[in-house]
Amino acid sequence: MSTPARKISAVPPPTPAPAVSDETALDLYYWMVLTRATEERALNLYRQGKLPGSYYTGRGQEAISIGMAVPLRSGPDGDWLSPWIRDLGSYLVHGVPVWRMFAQFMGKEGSTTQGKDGNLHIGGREWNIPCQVSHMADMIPLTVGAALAYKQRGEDRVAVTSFGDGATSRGDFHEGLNIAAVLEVPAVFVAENNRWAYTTPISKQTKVTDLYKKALGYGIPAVEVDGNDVLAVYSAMVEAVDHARAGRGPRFIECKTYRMAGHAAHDKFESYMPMELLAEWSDKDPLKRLEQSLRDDRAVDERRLEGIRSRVKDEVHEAVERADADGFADPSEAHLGVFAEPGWGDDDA
Amino acid sequence: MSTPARKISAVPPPTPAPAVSDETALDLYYWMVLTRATEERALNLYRQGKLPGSYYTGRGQEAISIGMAVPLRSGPDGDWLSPWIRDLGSYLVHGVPVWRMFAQFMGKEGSTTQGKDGNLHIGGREWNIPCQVSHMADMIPLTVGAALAYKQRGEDRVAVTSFGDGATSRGDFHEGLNIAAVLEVPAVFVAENNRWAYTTPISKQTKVTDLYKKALGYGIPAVEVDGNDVLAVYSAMVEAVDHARAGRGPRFIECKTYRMAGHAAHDKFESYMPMELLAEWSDKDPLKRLEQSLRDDRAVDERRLEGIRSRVKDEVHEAVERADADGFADPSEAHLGVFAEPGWGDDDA
Amino acid sequence: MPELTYLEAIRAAMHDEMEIDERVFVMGEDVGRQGGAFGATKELQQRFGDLRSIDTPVAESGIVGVAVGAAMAGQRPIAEMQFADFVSCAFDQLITCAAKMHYRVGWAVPMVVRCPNGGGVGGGPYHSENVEAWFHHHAGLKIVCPATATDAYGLLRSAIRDPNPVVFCEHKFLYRRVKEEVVTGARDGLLVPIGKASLLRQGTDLSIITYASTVQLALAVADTLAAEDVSVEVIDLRSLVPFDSEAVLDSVRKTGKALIVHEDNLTGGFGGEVAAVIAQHAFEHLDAPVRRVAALDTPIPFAPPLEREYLPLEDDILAAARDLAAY
Amino acid sequence: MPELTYLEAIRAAMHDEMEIDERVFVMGEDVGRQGGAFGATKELQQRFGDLRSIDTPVAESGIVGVAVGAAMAGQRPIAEMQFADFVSCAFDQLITCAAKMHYRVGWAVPMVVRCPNGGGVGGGPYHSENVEAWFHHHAGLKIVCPATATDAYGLLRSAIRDPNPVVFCEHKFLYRRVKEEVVTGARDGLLVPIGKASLLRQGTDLSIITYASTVQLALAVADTLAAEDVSVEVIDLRSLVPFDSEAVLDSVRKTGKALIVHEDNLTGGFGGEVAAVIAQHAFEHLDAPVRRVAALDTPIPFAPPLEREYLPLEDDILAAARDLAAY
Ligand SMILES: Cc1ncc(C[n+]2csc(CCOP(=O)(O)OP(=O)(O)O)c2C)c(N)n1
Ligand SMILES: Cc1ncc(C[n+]2csc(CCOP(=O)(O)OP(=O)(O)O)c2C)c(N)n1
Ligand SMILES: [Mg+2]
Ligand SMILES: [Mg+2]
Repeated sequence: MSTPARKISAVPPPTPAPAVSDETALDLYYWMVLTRATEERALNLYRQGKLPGSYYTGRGQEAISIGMAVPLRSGPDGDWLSPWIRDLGSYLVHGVPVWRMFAQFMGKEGSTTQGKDGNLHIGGREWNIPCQVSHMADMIPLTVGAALAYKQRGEDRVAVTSFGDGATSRGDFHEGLNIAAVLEVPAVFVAENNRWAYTTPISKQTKVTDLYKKALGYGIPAVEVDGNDVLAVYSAMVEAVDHARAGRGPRFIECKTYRMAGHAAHDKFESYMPMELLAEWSDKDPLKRLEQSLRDDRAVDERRLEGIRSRVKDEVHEAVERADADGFADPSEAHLGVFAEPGWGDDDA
Repeated sequence: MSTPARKISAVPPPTPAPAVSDETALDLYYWMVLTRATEERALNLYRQGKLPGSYYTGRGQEAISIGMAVPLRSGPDGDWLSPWIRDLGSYLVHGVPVWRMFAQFMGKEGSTTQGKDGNLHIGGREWNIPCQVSHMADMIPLTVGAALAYKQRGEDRVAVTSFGDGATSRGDFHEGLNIAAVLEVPAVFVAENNRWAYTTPISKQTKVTDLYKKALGYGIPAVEVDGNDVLAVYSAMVEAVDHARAGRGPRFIECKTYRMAGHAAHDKFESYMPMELLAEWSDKDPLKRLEQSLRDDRAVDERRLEGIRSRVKDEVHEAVERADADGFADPSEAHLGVFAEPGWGDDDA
Repeated sequence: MPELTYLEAIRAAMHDEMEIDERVFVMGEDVGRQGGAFGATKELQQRFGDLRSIDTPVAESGIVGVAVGAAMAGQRPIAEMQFADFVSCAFDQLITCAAKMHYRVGWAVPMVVRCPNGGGVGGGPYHSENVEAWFHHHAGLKIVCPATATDAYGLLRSAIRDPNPVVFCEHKFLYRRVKEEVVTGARDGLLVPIGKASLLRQGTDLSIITYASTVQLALAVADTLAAEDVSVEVIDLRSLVPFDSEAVLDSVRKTGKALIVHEDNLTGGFGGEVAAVIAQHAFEHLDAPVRRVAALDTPIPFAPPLEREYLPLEDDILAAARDLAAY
Repeated sequence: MPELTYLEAIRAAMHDEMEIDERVFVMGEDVGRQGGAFGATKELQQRFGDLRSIDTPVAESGIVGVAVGAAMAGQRPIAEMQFADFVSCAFDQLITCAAKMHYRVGWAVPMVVRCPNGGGVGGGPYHSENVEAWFHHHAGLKIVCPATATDAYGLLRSAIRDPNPVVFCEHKFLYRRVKEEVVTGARDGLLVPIGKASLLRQGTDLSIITYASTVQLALAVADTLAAEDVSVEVIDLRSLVPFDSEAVLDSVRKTGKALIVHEDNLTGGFGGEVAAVIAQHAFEHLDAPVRRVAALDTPIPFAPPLEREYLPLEDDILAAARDLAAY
């Protein structure tokens, strides 16, 4: 599995989970292991004081970040993907090298922002990942706009964004989804319902805690899936992308999951989060589940899994070393780049 | 009917239309006739060049503006009412004298804004009508805030706002309704679905053209009513206000109607509006319908109706004379009032 | 060469860019068949189809956000605000997404937000705002404020071609009131570069620095004062970001006196920035206080006598200029 | 007298006003049990109940709009933005509804929007903005920017009592870094009037006019220059609207030299307004150009070395002050 066949360019019909091939299942496994290992390492670095700012982890939500990204086409002419801050894995799948993720957390020059922005505010045209902003839901209209561009040009590309339950309270969620529906653009919206927005439980955010029902209010076909089952997320995503790519308008997927840690590394979530719920969801860990399914349902050899895990270990190790060795951008860089120069993008158009 | 008993202070149970008393029906008739006459006169003045700016009419939507306002308590300690620009009648019912409406259109000192704002940007604490802004849907969060204040203080008051179908596309509609639902405040939202936002038909505004369904997406109980039937609007409003006043949270009423004229007096709507639809809705004119029902179902004497109409004629005549005689505020007034002075409101608190 | 009003020039600029660049499209409330509230996009839908002239729901934040995304995905959107005032609802998208994207990640956002701007038309507090000063603080947005039909045409074409987000403040009062021959045409139409002020009248005694609706007033004042043997230089900034500070400083260093004029209200208006730059960089050449004439620091009142009181009028400018000249 | 940090002073001010005025309440994201992202509202819910410390959905426009409505209906809301940056989403509600209501119809809107403001904490472009200059252009909003714990306490109490909407910019960098004894207490706590600058240090050679996080830097520069026999006057504006122009003009008329300093970026910052007022009204007393020291006109970069380059540092202020002194 040296170059995982992680991109699907033909559009398969709705795929029930068991129909996911072993090869794809292992691919999903690789990405989930890589994501988990990257985040664990980053959290350690944060605790050692090596990362400025704070650190946000998506631990426990990897089934979503991976399941939604793998069905997409990558590269500058591929699909637009604007993942939420819990979705480190999406960045990796869509092409961002691991070391640049670490460089980003460290604020180094090799980050995708040259250190101008932090945490998962990562992006670049080479991957067709816009650089997300902090302001929740702001990326939703942008994603609709990218989808509109593809529709205008008659390209069979889709635009995808993910966001938390908290973001559904914001006006830009509403305006973006409504416009997407009316203009019938090829956009896919992935809601990650982890039941918390910082310290606020979903019951205090909305009376309609099934987020997919909100999409129905815009006339957007919507489904809910078990967000801790990567095969389910993957299958739902394949179907939604298929639908959008075929010009049949936007789609919405609600992934039901749970936030397994504090909002950020500095958040003492023990003060407000019921521990029983945490324990309960801990048993549903998406990585454990996939591993079990690979072993039990697909009879994958343990050595194969171990091979993936050790490859990941090396990759993460090398990535951290490279990021560590990277320097900060020269301070003069702070002055540069407010405006694009005339002719921007002309050469690579 | 010299002082129409237009305010209901007890909370009746859900009232089917036939249960509306004759007295109330006549009261509704008076207000609708007054509204129509005021608007007709204002439009004439506009055409004579006597009103600066443009002129917006709510002709054909009087059943809504009247039906939603009559069930409310008026006065500074009454219910908050923030009506939409089609709802001239609501202002009258809730207490604004007719001549001040004309003064407002003319920009005179006797307007509720001293000429600082125009058209139906009318209000004042004495009537508990906030002065609406142009920005569609902005008044929705404000109305939620007023309802919250009543809830915090344990007062049995409600806050009501109306808006057009177009406003449902805006973020403030979404944020306001969601917060109202979560905080369970005594607010009533009245959507006037007249099927157009300026030149844009509802099909280009949203895929879900039954607006009450949007409210369900926030967990707010919602009904749809025939917006050209004042008895139906009135009854639905009584029920909704009852519900909210009793502390059972917000309510939403969609009034299905049609915009019978251009967006504003300068709008040549013949260029985009199908004439058949106009003709069809013309037959459903709410004033004609109420008149017919008064005559046929309630056997009200024609002279009684004629009496109301002629009283209205006098009232409008006097109102225009008074507004005409009023002057513009002194230019120095333009400098004043940016900030309230310390102690504002203390005397009348 | 056709004689075009300022409004027709705006329409022509969009039309001509749409002719030669398929990526260019317009979007906004009622822009399609109707051509917008003022007719600026009239017939563009009929000519270019409804994927290039898009009627949207009433959702300014969504409209601008969609434009940002479309721009990043390679299109050249022109988003119309029905009135400039409503861009308040899109403030977040403009400063959070549009303005900061290129700085953060080197990805350009070539888009224009057209804002029918300004007062003097009896529009009251919510249909009369001058919004340019809502944005000049935020690095990453260009701000253009044409005063003539030629500049409206040439600057809008440049704005559409610019790889950056441009807030295009077109003054409603000028829409049908100014008119001139304009060199149009998809291939041969005039381009006016963004960032260059225009020296409209040379003078030696006093510089008036202004833009948009007050340019004509400044020229009239210059005429009046010429008869009094006062020689007034008039500079039309044309764009606030980039700000052509050299043109302003050159002029003030020559005349020694600066009068800054805008229709926008005084405090926080762009004039403060101009005055600050002069006070720092032309200090040694100043022979008099730097003066500003602007609207009142209040909302814009509706009634005609109140609005007149609110606006800076020719007489206000004349009085200030006379004062300065006599200093 | 308790020694309080700036952040504790803010909490104490809310607590004390809530004690004596039932109309006062706080609302915002996570303000309840959690006490907000910074703990400013800690224990207020436990003390005053969940109708007076309200957790809201993430919806800044809605939050501010709800506050406007509640204020008009007789309450005294304090709306917390989790970070000042997010007030961009509430811009429309602030300038359209809050700012213009009293002018239009004489109905006051007594509310406070608390904005955890400013950089220097490694927050990057979206957790470091200084938002005061987003608002000083719009008539009808007061803007308060305290630099000390005492002012934070006394000005916030005054802001809560003020019948107008107040944008309260509390600087995050100061939250735990400044500390002093503060006279608190529901009945006897100190009130600091909004609109009066504070003369922190008298001097004769040069005036530094500043506010918020740069006040301490200015004082340090004054110390350094004292050793060089340069006598620096330091003025802390404390509120930008109302702007205490008299205090500034009195000082500059005395010293003849003005250095304006703020952490916010240069262009469109409040310093331009201060410079313009000085250039117009103290011109005859000026012995040197009016100087400004401020942040770069860029978004606020994240990496520590870049953020340091972005921010105005003590050395930048010192260099400018030395220049001016030597002029
Ligand atoms: C407009 C806006 N307001 C406030 C914040 C501060 N904030 C950051 S994350 C967050 C909660 C996010 O909750 P959710 O959307 O459910 O995502 P999750 O963290 O659970 O993945 C908040 C309030 C923000 N980023 N943007
Ligand atoms: C935020 C905002 N954007 C644009 C406008 C311009 N505008 C005024 S009324 C209107 C259409 C209103 O449609 P609707 O809400 O259906 O009300 P109706 O006029 O049909 O009663 C528009 C777009 C506005 N007032 N506010
Ligand atoms: Mg969440
Ligand atoms: Mg409508």
